[in-house]
Amino acid sequence: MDFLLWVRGPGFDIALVVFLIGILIRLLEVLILGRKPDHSEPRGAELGAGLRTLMTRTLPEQGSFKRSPFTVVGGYIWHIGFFITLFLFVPHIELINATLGLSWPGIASNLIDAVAAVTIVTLLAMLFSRLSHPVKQFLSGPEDYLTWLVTFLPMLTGYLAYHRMIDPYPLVLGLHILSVELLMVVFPFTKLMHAFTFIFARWYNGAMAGRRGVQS
Amino acid sequence: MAEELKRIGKTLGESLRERGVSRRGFLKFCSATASLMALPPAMAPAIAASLEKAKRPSVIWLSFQECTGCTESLTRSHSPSVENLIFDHISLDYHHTLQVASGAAAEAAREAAMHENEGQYIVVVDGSIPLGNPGYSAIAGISNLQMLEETVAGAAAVVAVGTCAAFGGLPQASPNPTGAVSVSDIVKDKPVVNVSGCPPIPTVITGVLAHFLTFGSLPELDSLGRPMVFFGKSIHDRCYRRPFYDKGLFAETFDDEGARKGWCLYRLGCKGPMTYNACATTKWNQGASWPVESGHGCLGCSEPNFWDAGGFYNALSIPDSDITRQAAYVAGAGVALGAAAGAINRNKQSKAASAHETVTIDDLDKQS
Amino acid sequence: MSKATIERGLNAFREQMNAPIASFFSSCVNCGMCAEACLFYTETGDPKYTPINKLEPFRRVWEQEYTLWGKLKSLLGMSKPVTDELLEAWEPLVYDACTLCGRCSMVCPVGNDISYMIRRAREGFVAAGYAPEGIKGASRRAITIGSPMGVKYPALAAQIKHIEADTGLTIPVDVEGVDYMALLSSMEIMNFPEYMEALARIFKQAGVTWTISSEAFEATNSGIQIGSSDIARELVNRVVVAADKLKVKYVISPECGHAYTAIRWEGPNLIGRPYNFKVVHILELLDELRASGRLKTEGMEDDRLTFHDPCQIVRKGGVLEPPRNLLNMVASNFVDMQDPREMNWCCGGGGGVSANERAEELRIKVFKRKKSQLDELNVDTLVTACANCRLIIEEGLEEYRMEIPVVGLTEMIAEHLVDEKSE
Amino acid sequence: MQKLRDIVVRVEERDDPDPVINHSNALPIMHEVLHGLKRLHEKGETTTIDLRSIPFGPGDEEALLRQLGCGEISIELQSLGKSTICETLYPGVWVIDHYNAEGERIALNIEINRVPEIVQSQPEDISDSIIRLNRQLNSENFAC
Repeated sequence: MDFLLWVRGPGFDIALVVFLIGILIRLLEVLILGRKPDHSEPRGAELGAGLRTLMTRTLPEQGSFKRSPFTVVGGYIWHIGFFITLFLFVPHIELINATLGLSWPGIASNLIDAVAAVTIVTLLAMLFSRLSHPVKQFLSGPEDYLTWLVTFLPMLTGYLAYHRMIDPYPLVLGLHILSVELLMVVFPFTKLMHAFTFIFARWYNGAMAGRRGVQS
Repeated sequence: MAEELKRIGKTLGESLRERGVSRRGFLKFCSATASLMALPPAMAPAIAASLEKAKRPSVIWLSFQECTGCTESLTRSHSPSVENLIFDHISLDYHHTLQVASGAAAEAAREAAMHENEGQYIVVVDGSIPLGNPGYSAIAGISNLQMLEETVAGAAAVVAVGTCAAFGGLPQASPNPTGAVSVSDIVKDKPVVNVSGCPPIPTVITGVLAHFLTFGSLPELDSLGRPMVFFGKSIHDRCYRRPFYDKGLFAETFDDEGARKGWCLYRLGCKGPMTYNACATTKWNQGASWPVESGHGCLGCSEPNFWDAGGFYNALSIPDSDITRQAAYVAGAGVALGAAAGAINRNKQSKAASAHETVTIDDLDKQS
Repeated sequence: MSKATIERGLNAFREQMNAPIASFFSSCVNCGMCAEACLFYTETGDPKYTPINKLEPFRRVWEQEYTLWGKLKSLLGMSKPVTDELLEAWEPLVYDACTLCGRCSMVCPVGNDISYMIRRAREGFVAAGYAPEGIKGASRRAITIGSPMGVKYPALAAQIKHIEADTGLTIPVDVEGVDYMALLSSMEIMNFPEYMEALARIFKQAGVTWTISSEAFEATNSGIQIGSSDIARELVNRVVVAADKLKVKYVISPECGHAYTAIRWEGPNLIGRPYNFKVVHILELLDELRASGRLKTEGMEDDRLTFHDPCQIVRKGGVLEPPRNLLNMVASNFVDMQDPREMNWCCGGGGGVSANERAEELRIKVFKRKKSQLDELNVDTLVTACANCRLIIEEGLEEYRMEIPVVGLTEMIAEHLVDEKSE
Repeated sequence: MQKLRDIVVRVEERDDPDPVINHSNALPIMHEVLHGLKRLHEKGETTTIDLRSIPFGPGDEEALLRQLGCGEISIELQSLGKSTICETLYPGVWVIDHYNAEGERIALNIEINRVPEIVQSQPEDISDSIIRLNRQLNSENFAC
């Protein structure tokens, strides 16, 4: 119980500070770099193409889907599953409501439970794929496994907490919150930042291609 | 009758029969006792066999930093009933609120009971023990700590009744001015049963005593020293409103449609998911109702530190601090730091540009 | 005395850093999907050819010098430095195993424009002295002689004379005040002079006034390939000066991929200002003539033929519709390859790879991608619009003993021009 | 989050009776009763369900008892207070309701048995009967 109070109190405060400051630093240190004005005569407008790419990259290019179906499908399942459990589980909505004052209806918790189970299995499969696929295995370093772990732990502990598989409940709930705090602390310093920077990345990609008249 | 029993030292079975209670009545009693102890009805015959031979134990009840709510719960909420029968068969030798004797005579009764039942009596404690100034709470000039240590020395077991005795409770809440601690913080060499709750459910107190009376042993305990039969499952798991939680149907305010329809109170701060107690089945006031049934969320009173666990009306998943304001400050700091980090990067970029030396075709080979 | 040092390389990396690149590096999650878009990986199966891996030295500079966390890690001695050894080890990945085709940039789920990053990473490599001998030589020849293949104006003049004698057409040189100034690639001068002849015939028919500059006829730009903006600027500047001098309204980029990127997209940024003229690709111009009815053709090719989309012209140049519009004028049996247009697979020789002898073996190996695309189609003729692609494909086809003639689209149009004499 | 103090107190006119909310917690007990009956019929095993250990919502217990209904037999026991023992509409299913001397319910069980255990005369009580009857017959002022 002391542990739960710590993770809900000082622990969460620390995590929130690191998370928010870290993210803002990371975003600003990217954006303030800027880019030089392009003097070439544009063939198309940057804005529309950039925004379009921001949306269209959510769907895989057909050939890539055929060549790496597992990465694509697995990526979809776990991202969507993660967002469903994160944003549609009522206790989480309450937390967001308390922080940001935004609230929306949740979905049935046994549905969340099923989604969480699928997500956990998919994350394990993704790890297996990272360890075994020649390209992913070659590219992956400690950071990749760290980010996997800090993403996986909240899902796992959340599942254990929901099913009360660890006794007593305040302990497992505390572990769940702690794992989320770990994710929050690790977030700004790792490639988890892609959750924000992908917006710029896609926009720049689409804008630069759009200027040349290509929808990337 | 208690006096009489004490004198003859009869078993419970004998004494009931002497009072003209038939075997059928005894079976009824056993069935009620099984229900009281939250044991399966199938245990009734075993209970009968044990109760038949049970002897009345001596009980010493110590009250420290408490509000007497626990005693009130035990004595007032129920008029005489099965529990009363049980109490007829335990010897409550010391309870400074209930006993007739006072002053030196009362203390003498306590010492006599300890002496006569050396190694066999049960100590029930309600209230926390101050470790700060002993004057914060003393009885007959004896500090709570001293009295507890003295009394427990010859006890068979200790039952900490109420959250104050079990976990420190209200006196221990921040900033804990008296240095209050729980019974189990002091008593390390005797079995301690925590019957937490603020107050605890009366039938749970009597259920534990009944268990000791019936089987001569303490019930199975959870990791916080509470009897599993009563504290093994959370309020949430046994709550009749649980199906609404699972369906995602929540009362948003205390007077909305959801509240009227009896939907889940999670969003109104119900601490049921992290609270282990028997309210949902045992209920209160002779099974009339219980907090959630009356439309108010569980406060989590049977859990350690429940006073300090955040607002009663904040959903369980919300951290304690004022995160909105905190987040605003932090975001401000983040923007400032981010702007600084960006400026440093920008500076590096332009310094590199001014340090640029033109690459000519004479510069293509590696400098040797 | 060369000044190429690791310090200069690192400075160049720092200078190249900007918000897009920082966004790209921040966003990569090592999902590996770019590998599947890269023919160097798909044809070798070697994970080191994964596009994003080619950027490791650049990524380290970004992490260690442009992120707070990376700076902290460097202070604590937790990061691996960018050394001469690292650049030496990565040089073959950056120059031999990347054609800057940009296919990976089209598939990255987080939107990283990897070929953009490699183009910029090459600035660091070349400044530190790590570029392949072949491209270094080409750059030196381009600067000193005027053309990477060492073609001087007299050689061009001889070709012009030859064509004029053969066909009776006039090829204008250094004519001031005309609308268009045509650029040529060395390959077109030496290997495919048919292109010049085609221009002369088409322009004559369409009534386009044009000229070639004797001072700046070369379209190719080795500076872009080696990745040195300084060298590229000097080469672009020659064209700009000549075009300004001849007061032309348009400069025509020829059937050469990277030449189009250099003059059309990078050029204004290299000289730091917009041009006084417009740049059009020859296919764009032809399509415009077609649309306005000034380009008249007769007869149709009934061969089964397909079009190889040159990466720099189509995917990275935006000349998407003109090739097919023009083909439809003259071909009745046109089929697209699998993954056509902006998703086409590179011939394997772009981005300076064709000038890099060291890369030849690998280049032949990855040509299997184009080969299998062609095998599926079973075509009689392959049309393209880049002299470099054309040469690389011809070599590849020969290597794999495939007998498919490769022709330039402009020539093919010229062959179908309505014969003025018969009019 | 609405705080308690934010809620305006107002008195509402109630023209509709309490809304009937079915918490459906009686349904699983009905299923358990069915299984108990099958066990009794096939193997002769008896089952007792302590209804006070079931997390009923308001109205659930009433709904269950209403469903079970009252059958042919109803027995009243007077020992340490009143107890009522009723066979339900489903023979073999008995509702046993124990009260103490003060009229407070101390146990509420469903027993699935041919005859509830507590209805049968107990050996101890029978032997007690023998003694008492003997004593009675042998006493001088016995008259019949």
